[in-house]
Amino acid sequence: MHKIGVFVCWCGSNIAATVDIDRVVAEAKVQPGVVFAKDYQYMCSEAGQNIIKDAIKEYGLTGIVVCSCSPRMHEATFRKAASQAGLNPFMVEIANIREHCSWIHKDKEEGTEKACVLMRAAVAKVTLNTPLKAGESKVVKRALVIGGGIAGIQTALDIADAGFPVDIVEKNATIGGRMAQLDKTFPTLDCSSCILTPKMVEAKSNENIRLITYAEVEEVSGFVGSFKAKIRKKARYVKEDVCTGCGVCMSKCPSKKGLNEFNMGLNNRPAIYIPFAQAIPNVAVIDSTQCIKLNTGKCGLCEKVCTAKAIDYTQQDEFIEEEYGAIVMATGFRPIDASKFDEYSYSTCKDVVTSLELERIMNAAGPTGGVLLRPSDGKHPHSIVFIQCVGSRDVSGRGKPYCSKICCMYTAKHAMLIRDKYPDVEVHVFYIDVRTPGKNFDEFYRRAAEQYDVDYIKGQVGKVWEEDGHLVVRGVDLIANEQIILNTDMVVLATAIEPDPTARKVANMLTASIDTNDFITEAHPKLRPVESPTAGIFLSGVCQGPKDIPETVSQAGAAASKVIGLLCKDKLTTNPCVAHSDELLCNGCSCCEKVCPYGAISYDTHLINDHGVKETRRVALVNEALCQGCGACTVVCPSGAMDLKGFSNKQIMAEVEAICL
Amino acid sequence: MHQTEKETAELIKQISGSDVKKCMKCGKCSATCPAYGEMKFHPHQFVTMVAHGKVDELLRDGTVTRCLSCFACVERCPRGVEPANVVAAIRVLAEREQGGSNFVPDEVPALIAADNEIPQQALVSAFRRYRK
Amino acid sequence: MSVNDTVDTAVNAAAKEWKPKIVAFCCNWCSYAGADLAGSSRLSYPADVKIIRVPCSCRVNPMFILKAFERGADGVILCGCHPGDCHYSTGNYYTRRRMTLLFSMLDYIGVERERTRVEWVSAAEGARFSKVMNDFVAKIHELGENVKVGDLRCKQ
Amino acid sequence: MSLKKIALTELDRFFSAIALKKKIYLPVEKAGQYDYAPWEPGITYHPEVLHTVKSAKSVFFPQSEDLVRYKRSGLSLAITEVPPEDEEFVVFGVHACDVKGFEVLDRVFLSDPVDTFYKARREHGTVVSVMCPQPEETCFCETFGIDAENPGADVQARICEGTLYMEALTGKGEALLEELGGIVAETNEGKDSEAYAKAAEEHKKIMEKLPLAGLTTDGFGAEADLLTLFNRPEWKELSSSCLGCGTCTYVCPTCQCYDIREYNTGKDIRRFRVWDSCMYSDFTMMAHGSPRPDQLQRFRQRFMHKLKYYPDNYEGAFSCVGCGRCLQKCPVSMNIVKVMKTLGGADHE
Amino acid sequence: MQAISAKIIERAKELMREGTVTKVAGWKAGEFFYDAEPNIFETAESLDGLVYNRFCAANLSKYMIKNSAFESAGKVLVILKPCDTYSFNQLLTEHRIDREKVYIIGAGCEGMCDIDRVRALGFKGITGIDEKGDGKTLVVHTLYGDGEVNIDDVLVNKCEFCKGKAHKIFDELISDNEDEGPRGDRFEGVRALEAMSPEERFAFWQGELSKCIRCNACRNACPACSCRKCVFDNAASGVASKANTDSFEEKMFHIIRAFHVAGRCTDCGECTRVCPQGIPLHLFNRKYIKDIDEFYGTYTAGEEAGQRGPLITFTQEDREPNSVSDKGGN
Repeated sequence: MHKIGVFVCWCGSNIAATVDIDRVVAEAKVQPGVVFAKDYQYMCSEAGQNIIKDAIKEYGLTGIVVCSCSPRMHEATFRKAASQAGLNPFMVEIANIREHCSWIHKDKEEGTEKACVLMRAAVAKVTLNTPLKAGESKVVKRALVIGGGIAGIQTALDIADAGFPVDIVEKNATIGGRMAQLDKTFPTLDCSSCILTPKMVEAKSNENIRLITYAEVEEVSGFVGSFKAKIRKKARYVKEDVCTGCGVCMSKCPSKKGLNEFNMGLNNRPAIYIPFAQAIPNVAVIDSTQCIKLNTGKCGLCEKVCTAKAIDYTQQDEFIEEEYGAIVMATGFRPIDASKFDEYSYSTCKDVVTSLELERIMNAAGPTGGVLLRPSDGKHPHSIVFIQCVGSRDVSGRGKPYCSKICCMYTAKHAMLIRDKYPDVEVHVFYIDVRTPGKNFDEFYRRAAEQYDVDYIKGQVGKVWEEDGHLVVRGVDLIANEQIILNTDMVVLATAIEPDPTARKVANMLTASIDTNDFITEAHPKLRPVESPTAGIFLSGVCQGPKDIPETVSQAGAAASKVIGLLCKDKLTTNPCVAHSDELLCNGCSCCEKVCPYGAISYDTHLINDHGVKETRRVALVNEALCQGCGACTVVCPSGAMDLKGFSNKQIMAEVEAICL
Repeated sequence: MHQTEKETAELIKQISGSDVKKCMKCGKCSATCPAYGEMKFHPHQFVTMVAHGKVDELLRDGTVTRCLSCFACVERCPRGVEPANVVAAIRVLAEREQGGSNFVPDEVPALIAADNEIPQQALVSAFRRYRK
Repeated sequence: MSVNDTVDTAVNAAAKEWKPKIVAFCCNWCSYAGADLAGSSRLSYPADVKIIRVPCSCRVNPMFILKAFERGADGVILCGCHPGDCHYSTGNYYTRRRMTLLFSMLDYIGVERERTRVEWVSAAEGARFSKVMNDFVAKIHELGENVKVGDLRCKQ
Repeated sequence: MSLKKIALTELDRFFSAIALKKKIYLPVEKAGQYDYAPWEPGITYHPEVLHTVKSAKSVFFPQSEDLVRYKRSGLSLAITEVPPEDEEFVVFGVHACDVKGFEVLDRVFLSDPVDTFYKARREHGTVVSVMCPQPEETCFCETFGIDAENPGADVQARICEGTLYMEALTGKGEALLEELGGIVAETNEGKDSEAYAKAAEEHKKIMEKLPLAGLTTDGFGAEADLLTLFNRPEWKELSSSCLGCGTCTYVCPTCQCYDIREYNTGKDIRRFRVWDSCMYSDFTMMAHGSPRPDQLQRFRQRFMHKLKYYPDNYEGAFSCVGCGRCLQKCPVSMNIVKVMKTLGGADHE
Repeated sequence: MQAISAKIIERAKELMREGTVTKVAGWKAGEFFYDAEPNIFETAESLDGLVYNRFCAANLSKYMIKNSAFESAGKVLVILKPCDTYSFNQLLTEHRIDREKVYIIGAGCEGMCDIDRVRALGFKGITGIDEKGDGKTLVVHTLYGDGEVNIDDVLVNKCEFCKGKAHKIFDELISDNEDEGPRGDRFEGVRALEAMSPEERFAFWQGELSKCIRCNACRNACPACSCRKCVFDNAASGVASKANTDSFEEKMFHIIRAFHVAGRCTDCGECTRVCPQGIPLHLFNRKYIKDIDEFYGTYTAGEEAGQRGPLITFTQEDREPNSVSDKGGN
């Protein structure tokens, strides 16, 4: 005999404003099996939870329905409350009358009616729920961080500090990422390298951290607590443990045509190189596309000059297979390709540069040694035009619909630094809006405009072209309501940022969901911002959305703390909503086995007693630790032997019936 | 048919199919416009004026006839607002309006004087379009 | 008033009163979250749509869809992660084949094709979710009440 | 007793006259097959059709019918009874085998406890039988003592030379013919008229030529030894082809088993009965399983019932009427004749 | 076929005597020429009752599930016609038959006849049928006189659209005919329906399906419908039903049945052949076969054992479900 309790939440006025709570409660009371129904302002509050717990005890409820917000929000809360009151947590169903009802329907009559239907469906389902017991699975006490930028480094350091081993997999030859390329950081203008390199060194020296650079994750299987990853460590043709990073090879290498990636291709580097002076590991790598020895078999100069005998032309890609309890995505970003915006002549005029290129030009370790020079002729520019929102907030398809968040601030930084160092240089900034939320951010921007006399022009640039050895910019000043033409020496494009292209591949591998812009989706935008909906996958840095360094670092720490929280556990309770095969109905046809993405189904032949008929049959068996509960197997099973706990055929059909009443 | 200014603006939106609310006032259209200097009002202003329902002056003023229909603004607009389509819509309205001609025979001699090479075809088609 | 008038009035009244019953199956990871986002973004769609949460679109058995029609549903829509984005890697690919065949069969027996639909809606596409639902409900209104597939006993 | 007659070409008038007052069921064509259905204008009677797919029993004992309905309002349950048939109706064109089938069902449904739904239909229904047209090789009604030429029922009819001759055998039958008044003509030709008798004679001749004409019920019936028959080893081979479908049962004029089920419409719950088949694996399923878990047992059950259990219960009457439907429709051509031939005869007693 | 029949009996007796097999699945002569029933012969002597003629359409492969089950002792000989071998392979794919326990004699087939089609030509009281030597004509003896029919006019639907006369699996062949490839366009019926308006299609199916008496002959004869317990028989499944109490139930039953066998149906045609109401059930299955061929590439279930069916695989480029109505005639 069912004894169902229904609890209707007002969610303050969120639900109560468009749903007549009293009617839902009254309607609930007459549902078959319902013995108790009550409403409360905030069911999720302690007082609300106590109402539930008390009712479970007092009425001996066998199942409860909470009509409230999305189950993605508070299902866990109410399950826990039920469990504390002695009711199996899987005897709880949520009727989502907020996100799916009160928030979208303005008409109270309509909202109330729908809320009643949703409640009815949940009651119909819960009467068919069965108590489920979660299984247990192991937790491998090791974490994997994909990406070795500031986000990945910070996450790894925090996890390592808590005593857990961490592997950082970085696709480039060194860790450091985008931050290593920056000259100064806003709004304090401190040197980027100066604050990043100690962290890089710390990552290298921390005994809990293993750096796997020049490597990519190839395959991931398993699930939270025990992922298995296969990592390809690309051949760098230099023995990592032998190379001393002396750099002699670099100076002797005769092939010097490779574009220097670290300097955004503004200058060249040898075929054997260390990406930058503070690279970690400070080990050379051979660019196999440029190396004469690897391409023709001749040369071998670097091998000759290397006193440490670190060169190995025969090196092959290696594979590392490791188990991890948790995986952090810190795959970062890249600027979008500015050449799509032909009006800015980026691909035709050398003096049109992106902000990241300017960053390298301004950097002491950059191609110009930190002196501001025009890329075309190496002359000192007298005027620079900055164009903001290049590809940001652009829904035309050429750019990105979102705000890249960091451009306003770095443009202010660049403008300020240039005016500070070279007061003779005129600086104009074309902007649409200047967005500066953040501690000391607006003050920073105003300083650029007021103290450094940067010319902020509200408007956009329509065209940039080259004329008589200088650039011409035609833009509009919307405040003055005039089209203006500026002669200038350099144009700097604040290009939008986008997730690193590897993010999509990695996300698919991890079955982490991804949004239309390829940013990884968080489990909840507010309450679980550093977790992916896929258990055991965490997000750090720009892979989740545009953010600046302080935000990245704090998110990295947050992700680390979530990982630590997970790794601290000895066992994980597994999702009990898994597939289950009724051996009396099973035909043993193997269809389910073939569609299972987790290899969770196997077969066994044994004696079965089918109501007195004893037969030896081949039947399916589900490994509950491997099953993730997708239900693909349930539909290919014609006899209905395969069903999903918590979402059984009958439960779903009961919901359908209740809805279509 | 007599219309209020707001109704005319609605009509322009309808004809152009342009969603003027999408404009984020960046000015890219005006920055791009090669006929900017010829105009009293500029592309970003057309859009704003239509959005605000203040279009009478726009219709009276000859600005829209200055538009070259080069569609640079449509091409460049990051929000897909399509200012040139707004212009086209205003032109259509002007054409529809009897007597609202923007091209009178008196202007012809001056035009020919200014540019001897002006094709006759251009003048004839201009009459067909703008004179009713 | 003639008999015909009475009938017409009754028909009109029924047409006015008729509210479509629409069942939406949404996968937990993408589309249900997309529906949540539509909710938190206050992007409305008709209340005729009632959502059933399933772990993955591949959990939806054709029997559920026929069951909905049996019980008098006027439209059934199935939403899942975009192909390639399935939380379970491959679930929606199977869904795609199954539903293609099921829909083809419904079409073959003469049931209006547009009563069933599959849409891929990600967790980030609240606006799309709302749009999809608005479109679908509009389509069902166009088609009118489902009289071809359904158990008459449920309609009495 | 005098006959009434009507030309076959006039049948429409005959049907519409009856239909004015009551429903009239007759074999109706639907996508190439015939089943009993109510007559409507436009439907023609096909006298040459020997068998409907489902027998005429479906009129008195429909494949499914509601027994009772409940409705829940709030937490209380209201029960609505489904009233038994209370309107008169006519069943037309029933052949001798199906008429005999009614008797088989009557013994079951009209004896204590009486099946009120069936009884009401029997009381309100007037059966007009017709001497069957050309019998098929699958016919063996004579085995069960059926007089194919005189099928019986309330009104007995025979077609000869384009005319339907009718003879009322019961009060109900008389009343029906009475009601029709001028629609059916009185005829001076009596039953002994030449044409009327000749039609029967010719029919009889064919009946004698039927390949199954000599089939007897020897070895079955009340006298046969139940256990011996039950334990005959031949059941195994006989049943080896059986697919366990319900075709034989559903086309049979005498099978009377039904299942009771419920259907929740969401608004009310309907308890209804539907034909069941002892050939089905879930027939008489109980909590512990099926009492006849093997198809052999289920197969045996059907034929034992027809040829032994029923005769034991009803004074030797068999519950087969030799219509031959199962011979024509069994997907694997297994049937009661093969069973009778294999297990019957004096040798095995 | 007389010659083959004699050879089959001889060979079956031989195999039984030498102990290779302990039972034989074949057809046993019935009352009339046309009503041989599938039978499991357990003695060599009883094999004299085995026949193989124009009316042995029944597909014996499904019987092999039970007869090769774990507890079933000995090896069974089964006679399979070319089309039956597809079903056999499909059952092997699904692990329903133990290949080790079955000995297959592939029997040549010239097309099977349908007694219902003979009757439909107006023959009543059929007491006997002879096949003429020309292999094209049947002589029908009836209570009301004799007549002849062209075999092509009375073929079983599956033989009218024969898939080909090659056996896909066998241990030995007894056949004297060659594979001539498929006969006719088996999708013509499906195409004709597709060309109709939705209303016409609906009316067509409404008419056909309303005859359904839910006797389950189609399901129980179907080698793909070999579930130990069908969802429609399982009270716990939520869709169990025993009879069509409403017009929806037969639709539900037939659509779900077609869906459950989609990609597994070998088009053996048994469903249509056995339907007592003459419902053209193959039009469901062939629709799915045609769809699968068009959408996912030609696939023949049972072509060989161990294939991966179209519903348990996918490609990333598969068509979208909403697009199914967009397709034209081709």
